[in-house]
Amino acid sequence: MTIGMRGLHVYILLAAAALALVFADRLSSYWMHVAIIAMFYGILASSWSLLAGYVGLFSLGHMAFASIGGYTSGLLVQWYGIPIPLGMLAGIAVCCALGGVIGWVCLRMSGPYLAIFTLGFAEIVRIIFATEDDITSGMAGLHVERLFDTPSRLPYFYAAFALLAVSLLLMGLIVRSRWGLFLRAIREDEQAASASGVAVARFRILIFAIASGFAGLAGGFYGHYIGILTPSLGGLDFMAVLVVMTVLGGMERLPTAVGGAFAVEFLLEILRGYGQWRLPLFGLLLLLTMRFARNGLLAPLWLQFVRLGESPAVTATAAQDVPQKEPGL
Amino acid sequence: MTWDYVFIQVANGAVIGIIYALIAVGVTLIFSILKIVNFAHGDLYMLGGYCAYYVITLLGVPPLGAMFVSMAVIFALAIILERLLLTPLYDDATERKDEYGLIVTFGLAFFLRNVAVMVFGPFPLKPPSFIPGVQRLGGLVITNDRLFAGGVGIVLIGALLWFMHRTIWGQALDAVSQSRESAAIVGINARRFNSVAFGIGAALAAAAGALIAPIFSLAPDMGVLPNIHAFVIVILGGMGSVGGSILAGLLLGEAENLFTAFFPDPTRALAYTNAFGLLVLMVVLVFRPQGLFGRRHLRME
Amino acid sequence: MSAAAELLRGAGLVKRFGGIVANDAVDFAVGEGDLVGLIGPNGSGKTTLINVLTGHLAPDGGQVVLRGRPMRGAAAHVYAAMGVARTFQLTQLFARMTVLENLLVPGLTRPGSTWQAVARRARTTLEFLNLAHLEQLHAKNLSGGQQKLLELGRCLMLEPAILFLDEPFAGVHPHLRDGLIKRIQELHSAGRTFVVVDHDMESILRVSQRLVVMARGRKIADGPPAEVREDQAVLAAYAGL
Amino acid sequence: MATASAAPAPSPWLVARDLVAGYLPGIDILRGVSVEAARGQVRCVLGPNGTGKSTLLKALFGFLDLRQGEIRLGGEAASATSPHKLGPPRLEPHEMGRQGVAYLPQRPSLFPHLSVEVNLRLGAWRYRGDRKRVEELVARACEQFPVLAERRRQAAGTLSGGQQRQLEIARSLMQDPVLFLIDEPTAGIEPRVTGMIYDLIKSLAADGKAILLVDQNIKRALEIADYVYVMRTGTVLSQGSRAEFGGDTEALVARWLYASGDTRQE
Repeated sequence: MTIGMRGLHVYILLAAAALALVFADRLSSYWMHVAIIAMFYGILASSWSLLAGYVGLFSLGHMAFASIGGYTSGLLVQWYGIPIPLGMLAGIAVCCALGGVIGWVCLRMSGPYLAIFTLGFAEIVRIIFATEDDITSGMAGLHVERLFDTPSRLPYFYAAFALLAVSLLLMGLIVRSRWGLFLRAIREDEQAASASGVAVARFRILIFAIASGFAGLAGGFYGHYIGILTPSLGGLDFMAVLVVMTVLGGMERLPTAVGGAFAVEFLLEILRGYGQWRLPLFGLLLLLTMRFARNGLLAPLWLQFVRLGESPAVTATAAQDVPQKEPGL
Repeated sequence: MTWDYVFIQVANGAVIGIIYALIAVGVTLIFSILKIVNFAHGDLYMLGGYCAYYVITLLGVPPLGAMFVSMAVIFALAIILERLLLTPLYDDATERKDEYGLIVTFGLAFFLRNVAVMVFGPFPLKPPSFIPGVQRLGGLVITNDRLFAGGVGIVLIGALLWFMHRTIWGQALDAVSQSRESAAIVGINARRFNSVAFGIGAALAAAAGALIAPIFSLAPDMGVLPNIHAFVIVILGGMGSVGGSILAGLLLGEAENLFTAFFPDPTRALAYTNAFGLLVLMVVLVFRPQGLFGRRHLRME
Repeated sequence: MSAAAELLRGAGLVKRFGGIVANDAVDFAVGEGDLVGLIGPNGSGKTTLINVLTGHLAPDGGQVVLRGRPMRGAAAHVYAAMGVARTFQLTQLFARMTVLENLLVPGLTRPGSTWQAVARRARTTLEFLNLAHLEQLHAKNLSGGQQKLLELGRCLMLEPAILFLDEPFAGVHPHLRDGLIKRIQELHSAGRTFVVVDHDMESILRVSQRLVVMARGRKIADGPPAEVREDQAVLAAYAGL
Repeated sequence: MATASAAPAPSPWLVARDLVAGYLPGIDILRGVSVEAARGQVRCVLGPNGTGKSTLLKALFGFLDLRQGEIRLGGEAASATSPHKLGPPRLEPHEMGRQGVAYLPQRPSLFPHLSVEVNLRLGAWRYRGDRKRVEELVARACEQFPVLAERRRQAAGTLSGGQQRQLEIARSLMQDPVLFLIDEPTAGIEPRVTGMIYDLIKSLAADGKAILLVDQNIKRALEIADYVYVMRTGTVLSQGSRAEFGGDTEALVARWLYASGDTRQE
């Protein structure tokens, strides 16, 4: 096996993160905002990849859970004056519970049916938030208390960074544990997974609850950062952007999903000169990605990156598409 | 609330139901041949509306003629899109076709919607009426456009039924949806029908868009809700049958309009009408988790 | 019937699909250490019976008793946890997971299993099946015969008391088939119980100690192969009479 | 009695040589199968299930890529219409009708929700431009199969098993095929009407059609066969005229069902 430089990519990532933290205050306020939003999307994209990429549950309700998390926290803080972190925790709890229920209800659905079901759920949530304006202020937007009492964005940057890091760490632990293996087994073949002793129903519900919880966390942070929440957060347009990000990056790995979120968010800002043409452009990019590079644009890059520190011999044996001759027993 | 109001809602419900059915029939047709749920169907409907609008305003074609032009244009566009994007679905080497069809049509919807925002602008447009004016029957007032939309919708559905049942091409289409293998055995090249089905489905959606435009006006996101409504209808009455779709379309149109009429809080009635349809969709899916899309035909394969 | 302790029993199993009765009151018992061959013409209900006996289908009538415990419609993973393993007629692997990962999944579902121990056992199993050099390959890139072996390996990782093999020899190259038979015999003499469904009568006769024959959803013969061979009802069923 | 055998031996219309094919990579279901079919003859392929009999018919009709081998129809080698395909050239199934081949799979391949008449019309799909010809063909079929004429407006799925088989044969006749590939024509059909179906197949041969029949119903199949192939695990174990296989069916069944080492062909 490899010695010494194995895991080089981890050190590079850690170094990059350290650099980002140290030099964060050099960022202009504008780009810091972009970075914070990118990290917000990073949490959403990675948790959605947990659902859609790892288990194959293509939920279109993920942004709805972000919206629910945001509104729950915002409203609880407003009504009861509880500390914001507590409100966000409550938002996460509500999302976990609701996510578990949705996961349970759609246990027998797959593919497009699950997508339609969750799409219906998301639209209902959006309609309720938009319509119950005496509670949510409807389309005018709910004013939410800000997390930090300062005009500077730096604390938000650090907070978003911490939340993303903790989320990725937790999700990474799940993915690398035996659970991650079971989840992928369910994606590949539910029947074979259950024949192998995997409690398919339990894991499907569990992963729905967990992913929704992370969406709730992201939504809660977003509300307390921006200071205003509108029902459109849970709408189809945001969901579509999330799908674009995750699929473009590569929906079957957490790092590529996050990478997709960062890349698309930054590109959206860089291409601002092209006005709204950016969105159809990304739609086109999504279609091209699906047509010609289904595993995502970043996935091959990521694989190269991971192998950086490995000796060439290992890299050769790790190539996974070498057809082999049938061996005799 | 007067009974007149209820009657108007019933009449409106019928018109909307027919338009819904027109969209849903296309979703059914595409599903029964290509085996995909088309998430971009509402956006083809939207494009159909805009296409008719520009044919009327720029070329001066009369509204009804514009509708047919729009159907032809969207038919061609749909076939191009199908050739460009959906051919991997017919390749045995493609893995996870469900996922592919889902993401591609979802992405296509996003793409078309945002192109529309750029090309047509985000603000609602309203094409001229097919027939200006209203009809009064006692206390009942209904615009000519609604009557016209309902009437043309019925004619189009009738034409589709005629095509499916009375022409050899329609029968072959039906045959392919029942069994591709059997179709090949009698010498039908089933692949050709993927394009035909996608094109016809899109053309019907385009007609619906053109018909609805003078009533509700055009907007780039106008296709989102009708698309979901089409899913409701197909799942409710579908089973891959055109007749079921029409019935379910009417049923949903009526149910929604009566829901609006009887909802206790009128300021919220309209908003919750959409939620009501969605709730129906979710409940039906819980009990029929594989959906009822094309069940009738799938069973035989 | 085997004199050994009863391991698994299906009593009066009925399974219908629409109007078709796939299993019509089938009694099927397997004793500890049995090696049962299950045969029958196409559409006689063999695969349905396996699906019912392994928890993948709930019976419409009758019940499955595993180690004296009525299963009452338990999910398949409960059966797996109780030592019931199976392969599928058309190999069902975790296609986009590596060969090693395919074996880790069932191994890690065992309570108290550690990653290291399971990985070690998985590698031993791969060596037993002569697949060790393919460990890092995605399962979808294996040949058909290798896939069948890997599926057998996945069963073994459950440390099963009983293995149901659904058409293990179908289309497998003869020399690979001989190896497969040898592996089954080795595992059997190590104390595992087998139920093997296949059309390849020669292989079935080579491995099994008891032959069960199904036709039109019913069990029509059950006994030592030599006896069943002489059974006119069996010949008639195969001759399409 | 076989009438065709009295005539001088006809040159085979179908010649298939050393076919190798399978569904999954690395698993060959057919491992070098050679069969022939001649006009006026019923040739029957027997063997235990799982040996590749149905696969053979699918491969002959183009539903399966060949890995090796060659198929000649009416003396001509199949030309490649799918250049991207691996293996020897083959035609797509939907082109086989034009080549004079009809395929009747194990489960009737009708369109169950379309009427009997529409099923027949679709059988004449290659003549769809020629309305008159289609009408003539439909009329001919109705004349030939009065049961179908009575039920021409009925959905095909509502017919009885035997009627469905008749409709399927009637539909395949719309294209005037030379060769019929027939897979278990009486599977799932009540015993009462199986005789009628075998008579029908025999009469097709008497009309000069070439029949390749795969069957589990060995006794009945042997009654109408002129020539027999016995398959086992993807190869042809033995072949010969019916006389060589006639007699004790059950002995024959027992022979290939429980055949031991001598059947191994490697």
